[in-house]
Amino acid sequence: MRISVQEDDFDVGLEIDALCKKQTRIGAVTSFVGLVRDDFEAPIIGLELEHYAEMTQKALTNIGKEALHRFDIFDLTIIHRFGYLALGERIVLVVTVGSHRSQSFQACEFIMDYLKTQAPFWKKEKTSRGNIWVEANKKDDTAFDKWNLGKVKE
Amino acid sequence: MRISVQEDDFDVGLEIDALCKKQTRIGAVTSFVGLVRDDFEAPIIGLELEHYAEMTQKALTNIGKEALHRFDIFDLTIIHRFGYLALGERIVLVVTVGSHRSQSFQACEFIMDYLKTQAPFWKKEKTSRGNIWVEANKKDDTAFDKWNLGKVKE
Amino acid sequence: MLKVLYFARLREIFGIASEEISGVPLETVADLKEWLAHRGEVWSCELASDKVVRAAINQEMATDVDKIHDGDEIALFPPVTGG
Amino acid sequence: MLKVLYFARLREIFGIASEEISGVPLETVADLKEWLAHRGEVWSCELASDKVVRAAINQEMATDVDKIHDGDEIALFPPVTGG
Repeated sequence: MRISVQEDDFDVGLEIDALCKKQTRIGAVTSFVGLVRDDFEAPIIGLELEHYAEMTQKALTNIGKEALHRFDIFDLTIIHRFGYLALGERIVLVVTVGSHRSQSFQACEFIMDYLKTQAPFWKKEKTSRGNIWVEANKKDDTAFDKWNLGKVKE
Repeated sequence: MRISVQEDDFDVGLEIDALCKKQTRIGAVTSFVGLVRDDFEAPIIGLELEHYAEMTQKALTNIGKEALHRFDIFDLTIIHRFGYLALGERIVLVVTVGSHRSQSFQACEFIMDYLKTQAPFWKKEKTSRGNIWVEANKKDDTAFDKWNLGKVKE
Repeated sequence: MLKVLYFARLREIFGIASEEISGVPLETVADLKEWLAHRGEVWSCELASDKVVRAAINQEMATDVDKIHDGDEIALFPPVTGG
Repeated sequence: MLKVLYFARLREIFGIASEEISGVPLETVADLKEWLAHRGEVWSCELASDKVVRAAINQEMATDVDKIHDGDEIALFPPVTGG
């Protein structure tokens, strides 16, 4: 399990390759990348990502462990950036590897849903109309809650 | 939409970047890579991927169009290889990009589930005990069928 | 005239990848399978048993009841296993 | 003694990132919020209104009813928005 909280960008291809090279039973690799995206309401120049430095590594590690426990996957990588990120830049990467696709897809989405409500990061958007703290999205709570309705291990 | 049926390997990082660079509204990028994996029963040396060349491009294009129709995503890439692939080599890549993660995850899994039962590729495993045509997996039919229970567009 | 293609296990067992069939009145994919099965041996074993054989008509997935027409390209193959 | 940290909007509005609080009998996260709200103005506006304020105790997510103890590091912050 590789967990990294960092200012620097990451290389998606290299991260995926590094995780896959560890063993030959891996048949399915799911990855998710989150980007700083443009909004329709206020054009975004970039965003400042604040985090609770003493807690983020610990929170992401807990989420990773929970994913390894719940799903039939071999390994995973979570990288989350902080600091100033311009429009289009990568924010987060999650990679999950396993024998079969269904479990690797589920584990990847689970990690993102957990991270969205459980990892202490806050986005402040820099827009042409000023700087705005991003409001939490109710959809994220719903997405998080669905994983607690039942365990998904096959 | 980029669809490619090819013998050569592909570069996951480059493919993801190429798809993301097209516009700034992309916030979510889901990708799936399928690899030639080892089996517990017979150690695999590699596999020969046969395909129905006149049909594969058409079949993958249809699947891609259906994904763009069903899900709230902007664009996608599907690459599928044929020919001889050694253990650990990449077989297939699917990348989906959209504003939000839920739809990009669903579109990516949908494409893989469709492709597994609708695209004319056949695997023959080269193992230490001889060459064996891979049998279709009933799980793949179930995975395919679930998408026809109801449309998923939000 | 029909162009008939075979893939994967069927191609190997039948020993041919494609053939042209003409002068036979065949209305559906099922008719074609039944007609081919009459060749006996491996043909009947593969096409007239409980083995699942999929079909495509002009590069589109088809089922046993789908109609076939003169000039069509019909492919017969085992369930696909790509991805 | 409690170490209390503030993040994001709270850090900006309160004008401090952390402080140490001692000599006050506080049993739960809710007690701490209520005690801070008594400072008035922005404190009561942020902590005693219907705004959602999350908490962590020693770097673990916590709820209002969770107990706090001498030496704990308590963080107060808006719902997270990473990912």
